[in-house]
Amino acid sequence: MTDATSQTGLPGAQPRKSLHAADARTRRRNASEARFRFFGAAAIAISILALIVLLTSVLGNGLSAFRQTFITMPVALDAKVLDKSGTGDIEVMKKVTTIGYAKVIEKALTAALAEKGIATDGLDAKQISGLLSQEAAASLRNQVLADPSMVGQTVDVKLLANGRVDGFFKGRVTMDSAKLDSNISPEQLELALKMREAGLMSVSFNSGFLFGGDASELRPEAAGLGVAILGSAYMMLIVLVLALPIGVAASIYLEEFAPKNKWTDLIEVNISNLAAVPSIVFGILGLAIFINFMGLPQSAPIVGGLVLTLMTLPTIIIATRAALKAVPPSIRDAALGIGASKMQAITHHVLPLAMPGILTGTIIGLAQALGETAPLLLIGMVAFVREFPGAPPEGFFDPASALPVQVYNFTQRADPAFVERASGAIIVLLVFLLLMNAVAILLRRRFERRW
Amino acid sequence: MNDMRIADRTVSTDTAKMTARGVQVYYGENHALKDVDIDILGGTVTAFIGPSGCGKSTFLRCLNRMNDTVAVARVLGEIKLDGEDIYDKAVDPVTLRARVGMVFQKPNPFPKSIYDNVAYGPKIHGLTKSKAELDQVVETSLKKAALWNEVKDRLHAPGTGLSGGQQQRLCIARAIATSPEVLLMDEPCSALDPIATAQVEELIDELRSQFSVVIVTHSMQQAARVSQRTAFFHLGNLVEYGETGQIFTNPQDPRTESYITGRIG
Amino acid sequence: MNDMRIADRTVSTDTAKMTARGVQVYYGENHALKDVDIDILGGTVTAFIGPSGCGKSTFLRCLNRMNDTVAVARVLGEIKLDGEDIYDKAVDPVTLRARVGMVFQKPNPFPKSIYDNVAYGPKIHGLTKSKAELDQVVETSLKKAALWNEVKDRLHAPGTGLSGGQQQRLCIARAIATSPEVLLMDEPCSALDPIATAQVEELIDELRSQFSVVIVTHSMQQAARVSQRTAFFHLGNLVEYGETGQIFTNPQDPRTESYITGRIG
Amino acid sequence: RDNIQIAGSSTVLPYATIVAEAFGENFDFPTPVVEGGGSGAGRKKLCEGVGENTIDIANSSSRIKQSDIDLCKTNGVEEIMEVRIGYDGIVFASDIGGPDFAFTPADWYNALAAEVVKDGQLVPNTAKTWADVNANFPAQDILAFIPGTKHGTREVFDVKVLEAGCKASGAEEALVAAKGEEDGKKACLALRTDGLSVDIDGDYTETLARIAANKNAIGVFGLSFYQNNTDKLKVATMDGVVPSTESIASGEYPVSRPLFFYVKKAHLGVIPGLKEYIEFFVSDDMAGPEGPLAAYGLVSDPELAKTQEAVAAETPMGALN
Amino acid sequence: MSIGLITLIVLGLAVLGFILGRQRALSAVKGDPRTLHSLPGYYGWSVFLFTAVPALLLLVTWAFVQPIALNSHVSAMVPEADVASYGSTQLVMADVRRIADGLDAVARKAGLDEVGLEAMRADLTDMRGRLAEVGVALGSNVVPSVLDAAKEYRSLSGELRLAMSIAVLLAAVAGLLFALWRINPKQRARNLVEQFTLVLLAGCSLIAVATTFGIVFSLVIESVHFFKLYDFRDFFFSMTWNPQFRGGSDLGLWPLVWGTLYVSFIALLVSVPVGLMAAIYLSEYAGKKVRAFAKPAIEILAGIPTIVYGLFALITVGPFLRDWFAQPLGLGSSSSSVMTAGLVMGIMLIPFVSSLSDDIINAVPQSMRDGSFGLGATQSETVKQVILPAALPGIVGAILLAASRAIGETMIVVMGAGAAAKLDLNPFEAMTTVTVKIVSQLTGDTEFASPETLVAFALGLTLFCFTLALNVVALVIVRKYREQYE
Ligand SMILES: Nc1ncnc2c1ncn2[C@@H]1O[C@H](COP(=O)(O)OP(=O)(O)OP(=O)(O)O)[C@@H](O)[C@H]1O
Ligand SMILES: Nc1ncnc2c1ncn2[C@@H]1O[C@H](COP(=O)(O)OP(=O)(O)OP(=O)(O)O)[C@@H](O)[C@H]1O
Ligand SMILES: [Mg+2]
Ligand SMILES: [Mg+2]
Repeated sequence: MTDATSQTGLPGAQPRKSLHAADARTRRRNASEARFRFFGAAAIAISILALIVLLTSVLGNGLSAFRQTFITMPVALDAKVLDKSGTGDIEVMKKVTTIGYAKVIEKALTAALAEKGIATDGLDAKQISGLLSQEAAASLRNQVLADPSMVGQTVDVKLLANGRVDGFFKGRVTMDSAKLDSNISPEQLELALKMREAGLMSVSFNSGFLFGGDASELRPEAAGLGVAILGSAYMMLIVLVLALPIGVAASIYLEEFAPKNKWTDLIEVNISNLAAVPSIVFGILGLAIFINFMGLPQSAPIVGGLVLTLMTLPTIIIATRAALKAVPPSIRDAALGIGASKMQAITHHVLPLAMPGILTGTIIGLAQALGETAPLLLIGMVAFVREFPGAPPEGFFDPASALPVQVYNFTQRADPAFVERASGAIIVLLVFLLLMNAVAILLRRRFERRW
Repeated sequence: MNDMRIADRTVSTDTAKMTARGVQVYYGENHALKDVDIDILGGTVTAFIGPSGCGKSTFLRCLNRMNDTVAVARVLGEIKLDGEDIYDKAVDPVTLRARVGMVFQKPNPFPKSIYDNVAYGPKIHGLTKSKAELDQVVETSLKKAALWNEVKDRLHAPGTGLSGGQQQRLCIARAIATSPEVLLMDEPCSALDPIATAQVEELIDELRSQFSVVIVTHSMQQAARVSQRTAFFHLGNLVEYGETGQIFTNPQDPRTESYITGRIG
Repeated sequence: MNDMRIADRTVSTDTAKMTARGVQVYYGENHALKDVDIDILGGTVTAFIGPSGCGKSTFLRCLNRMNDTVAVARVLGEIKLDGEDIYDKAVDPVTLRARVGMVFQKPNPFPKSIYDNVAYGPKIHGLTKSKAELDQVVETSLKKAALWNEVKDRLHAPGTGLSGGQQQRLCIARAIATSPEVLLMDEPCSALDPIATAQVEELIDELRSQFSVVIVTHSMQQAARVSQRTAFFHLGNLVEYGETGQIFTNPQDPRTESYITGRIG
Repeated sequence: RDNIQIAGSSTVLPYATIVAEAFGENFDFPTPVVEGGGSGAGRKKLCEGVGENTIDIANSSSRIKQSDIDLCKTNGVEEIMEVRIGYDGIVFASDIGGPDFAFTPADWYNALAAEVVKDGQLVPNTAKTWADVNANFPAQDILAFIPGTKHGTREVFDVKVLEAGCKASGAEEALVAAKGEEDGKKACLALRTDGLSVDIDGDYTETLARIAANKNAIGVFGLSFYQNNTDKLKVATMDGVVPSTESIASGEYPVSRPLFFYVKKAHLGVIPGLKEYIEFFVSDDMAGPEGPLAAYGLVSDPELAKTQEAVAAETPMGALN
Repeated sequence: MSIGLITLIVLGLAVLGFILGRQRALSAVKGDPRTLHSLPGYYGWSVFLFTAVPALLLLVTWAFVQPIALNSHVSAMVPEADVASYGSTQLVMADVRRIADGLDAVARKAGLDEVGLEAMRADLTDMRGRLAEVGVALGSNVVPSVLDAAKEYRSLSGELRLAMSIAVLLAAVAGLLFALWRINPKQRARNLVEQFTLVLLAGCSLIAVATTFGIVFSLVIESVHFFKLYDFRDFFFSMTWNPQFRGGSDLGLWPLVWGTLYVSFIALLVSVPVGLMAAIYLSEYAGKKVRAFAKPAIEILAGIPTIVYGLFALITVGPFLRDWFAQPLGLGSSSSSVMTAGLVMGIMLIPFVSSLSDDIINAVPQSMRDGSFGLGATQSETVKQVILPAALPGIVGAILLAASRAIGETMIVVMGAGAAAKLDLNPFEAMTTVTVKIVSQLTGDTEFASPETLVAFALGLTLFCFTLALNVVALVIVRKYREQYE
């Protein structure tokens, strides 16, 4: 202890002051503490503010997509026009195209207006029928073909109104803008107002937006997300079924069994690199391997699912490895000490304990995959698909769309009515994401046995 | 040292249950255990004492090949159980560990029910034919571990909900449910309060009638209380090994003496 | 206990440096410390002994308000440093802790260089005016901690690269660099090997000339070796407090006696 | 496979979806799947071979290239049909609140080119406002959103506006004189890089949004897009002609281009509904001047009848000329 | 028998094997499982594996080898002259296979038997028409030799398929019997099953490697095409990016790389301080309630589709920055700029930085905090001088991950930063990034085989190498510091 014999007092030693008197330095330090704390709180505030701004803008733009303007009126289904043979033969009735139905509806609308005593001065027949969506004829035709006995009767039908009229009731279109608009005139809007007063026109919940297929640019009011939701659901199913077991198996191997050498290092770098590879590169991979090399069909959920699986796999592996690492080694020791083999120790004890972490990681990976657009652009998922895919597993090979792609798609369309639909689709996407996160939290609570 | 309560010294006359000859352990470059020769007798409690880091745990883990799970560990020398080399290629460590059970420093019950904790070993080794038989094994083991009375009404409650001492006894019950021949315990009481410690010590004394028990402890008092034979390790060497009474009252080696008189450690 | 090496019993005649009256601590519902009254003398090493979980650490952490960082902890009663209540609203725990330093069970050097580790306290408290002065403080502290000779050539090597004993001495140097008046140590040797332990013990003995030292230990031998006064805790109560020699040779309370004779704990 | 698969130009995409939708409604065949992805990618997919897992129709906003035809040949796609569906007008429009413009190609050249002729000298372009370009224009800052080079529209813009303007303003002569025949002509297409001319790689919606954010900007749009947004955009005349389906069909309005789709002949009669679809597409009900495509902004082909005949006869296209 | 059916049968046999194996193991020890080496179930599994694995492996190999062998046999049947008219043997074989499939369909539809099919003659029947009726597309009329080859192909493949079914099923049965015969109480069934599982697990971990190979492979092939058309020196060393629709483009990489780096840099400039401070606040200061609310709220930011951010950049942030900063400062009047994209991307990246850093900060042992508090440090001093340095390697990792996100982001840049490729220092100028150009060049109207399109792959490859380098750097940093401090 030769060192300690130099008993000089510490040069920094200062005369003691009372504990109660905070000196200038302490005050300064406390101020800096307060400042630091404030920066932290400010960072949180900034993040949350950004979230609120984003959410309000999405909600503000998109909520209106869930409501739609409909025209409800009686339509006389003239047998002479719709069933020329008079036999009720479906094949013959199918010969009548939507153009024929459009005429029937046009007549019915004029009649309904006349009955309610609404003046239509200055508007020609084309402008009046322009209040209706072009989808109206198609939906009426489908109804009639589904139930041919309707022909010859007068039935009450609910038909979509034109997107501009709908926009008028939602505030997107105004009288002023209509003056400049080549697709609608202020007079038509006046008429729409009168129809609404007369109860012919109303705004109500739009189930077609959630369950219908996509529609062309001529009828934004009919565009729905059904195919996209189903396509996304199929893809998520594929991702879940493939990525979860493969990811967990790979993590178990890497974390518990792999010898620690250059090769496993390489695999490790490789996996963390894959987690950071831009998603667009996975699109290129999917295009080359799954479509060109393996000959899988375009626009099919199976290809999207596979690409997203490869993309999600690293996320799941990383999360799973972290979860496995977090299981205390004492549990492994306990099992091994009783004579369980390593495999048994892992399957019986470690995996169940790591489950919450694994599931959270999986769901985060899934959520990422759900919102991914760029790789899908390259494998043909940005298609106009109106037919619903079949039931799985064949349905996996049918063309379908996906939610984020549908958003992208809507934002590219000319008609301004698609703007609210894009935001509406984002809302649906966010709801799905939130649901998945809620499930993650629930699962975590459920599995987290802090016994 | 006259005020230490020394357990009665009736040493069983069994031949050696386990024999170690020239055991050396390396952790990578670190030579943690140097040339240890020892005979663990049947029906006896053997205590390993020594300062921290001297290699007690290391040697204990050699006895049931738990060191196999440490990637950097290398074990040389020969360890025999009933005359069979346990490091032989043909020996499955899993089977070995069923015969040489282990209890750890910190109680580590599985996050399962008490019943499942005890039944786990018999299940994976297929020791029972029927549910009734399994129930029987669980009951016997818990009874042997002196825990039955405390938990018999809540066998399906989580094992982690027990107190520390109960958990440790549960771990002992779990270990003896596979009816091992040797029971290794690495500082089984260091995480327990005095009352729980006393219970576990009493238990160890009872277990000795059926198993060979090897216990690592930091507390010389504890070694004196529970063991019949004591081995003193120092810096990786087995310094002295003999009857507990003799080690504590009449150590041969100066290092042993300075340790038990509190001059080192 | 006659073969225990008892440190010389020259108790400093200073008045109490710290006084505790009626200290109670609750962790949520758990009443961890019950009505403790104690006087810590200046220039003395005070040892807290007692079985695991009896509240030694809890009380120690009350002395510099480290318990403030535990959300569930509630401290009642009165503790004074040089006659000033340290739990007073006006007291900044930060200033308090500069005067009542602490060394922990596991060496916890910061992931910085040796120099930065020691300089950390003086820097944040602004104790030095110049780099030279700071260098001086670091050197003195390391010398006092008996570490200077071992590290003077690698002051800028990471502190985590030292051996366990060196790390612990580094932590002590770090604590005394702020020139505290009281030094609290919570089982400072329990993670160290015998040689390192001996060095730290020697160091503690020397520190006593400048600081009051309070040390928690599990090893009665250690308490006997380094302390002048000993307090025995049991289940949250301060059972007995007095001169070390007296506590070890002639305990007043039966609980103290059974503990130091090894019947419990 | 029982549905028709179509891919290609995003300009043709809206028309194709309109037809596909109507086709699905009125025929027993399922609605065709129409994919965007660009003309080049569409043609490449068309030429990947014959068979179920290749597409049937490629939409294209420009004529097929010889390299595509060669690729088709190597992959066994011997015969393809070329169908011209009409014309796409390209219009110049600014925010509805802004002033009126009457452009000539030379104005655009002088506003956007890297080098212009000033007083007979070739000088770097320094025009800041439209008034600097043409004294008749208001002194509004120049800011033009033009299609990015990935777009087929850009080719039309290059040829019909920049090259024409280059010639008309006399810059071509000066450039050829300064840099030689080939480089000089190429230099006609060099745009200024000081940020007054902005390439838009996205869609017209993006251009529209950018105009909403920069009220004094002028953007390049498709006629159909403009027609759907007449309440937000004010269209400029070119060479004194107001763009409209009529003025483009008559050839008065200069900036337009034909739109095509290419059909893999081997799939005709094999993929159910393929023949019906292409006949339906070019029928008067759809592509005619009164049809929905025209309503949406397609300039119908004055020679539509010829196309209909060719489609009915399944005439494959001849060599590129 | 179809492959699916064979697989099912093999699996059925394997399940049977499982039951038999288990029983046999038990009966070998007269129902006393204690004398078995492993649990009875493991014996069952061992039989299962012996039955299924070799048989399925055989099936897969056969399914791969058969077409190759068949092709070479059948293609020899078509005379050179006919091959020449097709252009290549590959195309002939494609047609042969199509016709063979078509013949099946024709047979099914028309109810023809084998004789009827054999009798069909290419020169007598309109084969193309008949095949088209059943939905098989042919590029041209059928040549007689090709039809013969197709018939041969059809019958041969039928025979081979039968042979395959028999072989596979035999293998399964043999495996089953062998495994059953092997069973004895001493057999280490558990070790066998576990060994197999281990191989399976290792195989799964190779998928990640395979993905990388797939990426590199798919990028390299097309990149090679690109570099055949376009000099690599121009690509790597040219400072202009100016693709032309009709060729003659300048495709220099650097303007794009510069834009990418610039945008990412600004994004990190936003996200790292905010994210880090948020993480610090959440882990060191915030109460339980604030944490429970703020942490998930911030994480929602990561879930918002990037296209929403893109629109936000385009409509809100861009004009705001232009009107309040760019124009008053005289830095230009572009509403889309590096700054816009960087800011918005920074917001998107906040949760990446904050979540990861939060975890890492929480992982710093409490003893570090105790040590610092014990010396009288305030909380902020502890954070700044002890916790952050200790957590640094992890935080660097988090930041690098965020950086690779930033580099790979597409939508925000498209809408926020514009599409102008240029080398400029002014953050209020429009620029563009590599990813944006990958998408736009791949989905453009230019012909596919042109350098203007193929450049996308070269860009992709560059991007891949870039993130790879970044990751290796991250790993090295993390390793280095870990060695020092743990
Ligand atoms: N897994 C390991 N890897 C590397 N070295 C190890 C490992 N386990 C132990 N060691 C080293 O081996 C030596 C002996 O350690 P061991 O744990 O056997 O000591 P011990 O006597 O049980 O000590 P304690 O009383 O502290 O438990 C020590 O130097 C230790 O650092
Ligand atoms: N942070 C905490 N939260 C809740 N309870 C605590 C906490 N720290 C200690 N306790 C409880 O307070 C009691 C006293 O603990 P303390 O750590 O003071 O004991 P100790 O005498 O230091 O024991 P040891 O010798 O094991 O360190 C114990 O019952 C313990 O469980
Ligand atoms: Mg140990
Ligand atoms: Mg303690």
